[in-house]
Amino acid sequence: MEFFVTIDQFEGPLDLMLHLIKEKELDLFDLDINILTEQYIEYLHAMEKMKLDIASEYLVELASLIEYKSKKLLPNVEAELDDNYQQQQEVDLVNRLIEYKKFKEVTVIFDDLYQRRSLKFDKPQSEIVNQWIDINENYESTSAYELIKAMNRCLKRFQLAQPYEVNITQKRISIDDRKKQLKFNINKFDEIFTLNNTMYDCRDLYEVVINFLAILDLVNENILSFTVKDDEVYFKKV
Amino acid sequence: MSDLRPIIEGILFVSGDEGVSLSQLSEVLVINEDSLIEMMDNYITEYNSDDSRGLEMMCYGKRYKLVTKAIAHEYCQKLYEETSNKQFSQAALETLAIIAYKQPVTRVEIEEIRGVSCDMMIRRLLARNLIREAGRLDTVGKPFLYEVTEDFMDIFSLTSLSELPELPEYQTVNEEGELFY
Amino acid sequence: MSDLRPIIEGILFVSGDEGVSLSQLSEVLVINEDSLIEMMDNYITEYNSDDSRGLEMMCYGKRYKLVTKAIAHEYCQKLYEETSNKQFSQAALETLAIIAYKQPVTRVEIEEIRGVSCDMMIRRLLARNLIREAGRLDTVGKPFLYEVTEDFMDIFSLTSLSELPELPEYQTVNEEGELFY
Repeated sequence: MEFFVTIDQFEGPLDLMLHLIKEKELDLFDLDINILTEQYIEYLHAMEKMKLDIASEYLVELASLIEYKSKKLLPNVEAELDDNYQQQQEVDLVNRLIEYKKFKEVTVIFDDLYQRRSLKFDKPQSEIVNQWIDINENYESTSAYELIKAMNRCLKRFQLAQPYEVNITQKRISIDDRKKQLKFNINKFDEIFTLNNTMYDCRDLYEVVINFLAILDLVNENILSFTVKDDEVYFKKV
Repeated sequence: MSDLRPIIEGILFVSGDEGVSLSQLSEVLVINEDSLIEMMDNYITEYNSDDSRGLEMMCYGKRYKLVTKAIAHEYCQKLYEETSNKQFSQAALETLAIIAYKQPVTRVEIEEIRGVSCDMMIRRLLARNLIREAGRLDTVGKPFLYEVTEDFMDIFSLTSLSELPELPEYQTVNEEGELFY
Repeated sequence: MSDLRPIIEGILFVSGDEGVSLSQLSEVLVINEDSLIEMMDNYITEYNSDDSRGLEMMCYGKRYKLVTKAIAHEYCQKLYEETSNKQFSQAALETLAIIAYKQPVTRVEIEEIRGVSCDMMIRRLLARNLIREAGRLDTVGKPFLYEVTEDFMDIFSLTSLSELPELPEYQTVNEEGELFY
């Protein structure tokens, strides 16, 4: 007998049992635990031969199946108490399988809901919010999970942004274009502004460099004058 | 009374992916929550049926937010390529489903149903803020109880837990081996 | 031709504060820039004259973006000043999270991950003693390194950084295309 379904395709022993029940056309609601046990053992053996790791959970269930089976093989002289115990075990296993099956099946709907929701995008909180939220000194204690949520947002955005950067490299701005942009935009700046102010829309190192070269040109052409004070360069329109 | 709809749209826009809670909205607009819920229900119906809009208003738990409509998806994707098609694993979906239907629920209860250890999975779901701790059970060892979060309702587009898809119904067996529903 | 307006609204929404450039939009929609400019001019006029909307479409330079209308601003401000006081903004939380998980880090590294300038935010967090300088990196420009402070640990009820919740494994997302397993 060959097994095409390997153990790592199952979510656990219950999932495996449901698979065996389906494959061997056993009746879940009138389950012959003997047959199930045989199939289960046979399957685990095959996996072992294929040198696949069998998680301990599978062995725990195997132990209880074997216990069940061995009790059944004992002669009828066994006490009636055992018979009850036997039945209880059988019922328990079937009910566990049914309970698990319910959740396994409903995940298909969840998956579908998730797929449909992932077609819709949200946007990050607007930066303007930072003007309104003052970081004051009396914060209430905050859950560390807020940090992980924040980190998740960054990582998600970071991943989204990667190919995005690649996309726009096709249309790189030239120094000349940047000079035109700056000539137009410096009218909107304060009278005296910093290099940082001119980088308001730079999104990567390339654009920062182009911006800087454009500024140098503008200084060279006497459109801007500059002064250095405390590590900061200040510019002014001439 | 002036039209509050544009104001609400503006607020939801600024707030972005976190959305805005019902109570925050009620406080800012100075409207009691019950009237606000009714107003929002109407607004959402109107908003989402307007085909000239590319946005949709969603309510998840007691939060509201704006998202793009599915029609814009392929275009947005061109702009912001997603890394492959992210999927939930079967194990994650099973664990989430069990928590959603049984909450508040302990790890042991989840493991009994799934038949496997769920320790790592629970930690991952906590880290993704899809579930949260909801106190402890008053029993030996005081185990944590877990419940799903608004983020869970968000990613499965559920307005409330009463909207959870119905669990398939199966007969169960009793000790006499009798079937019942 | 199908109606592109909702698609454009969706794209502008997703691109948030940054907005979208004319060239990007033209590429994504496969429309030449001249026709697009004309189409956008009409759309913007129509969009901004609709009083039931709370958003406004802006064109500056050759970029387009959506912003909240002025009428909604005072409400947004109230929302974030009053109902959310003593809370951190997303930007503050994100900056703090990056520093906590990656410390010691430079401003440039933080900006690479966040994708936006963090200069002001770092200064505010320094001023509130939530982060501090932790030497300089031995590289061009000798940039400052930042780390979180005891005050930070206090607010987030952490006794050590090893108590930070585990990050979901993003590496495996790339390899296997699965969010969780």
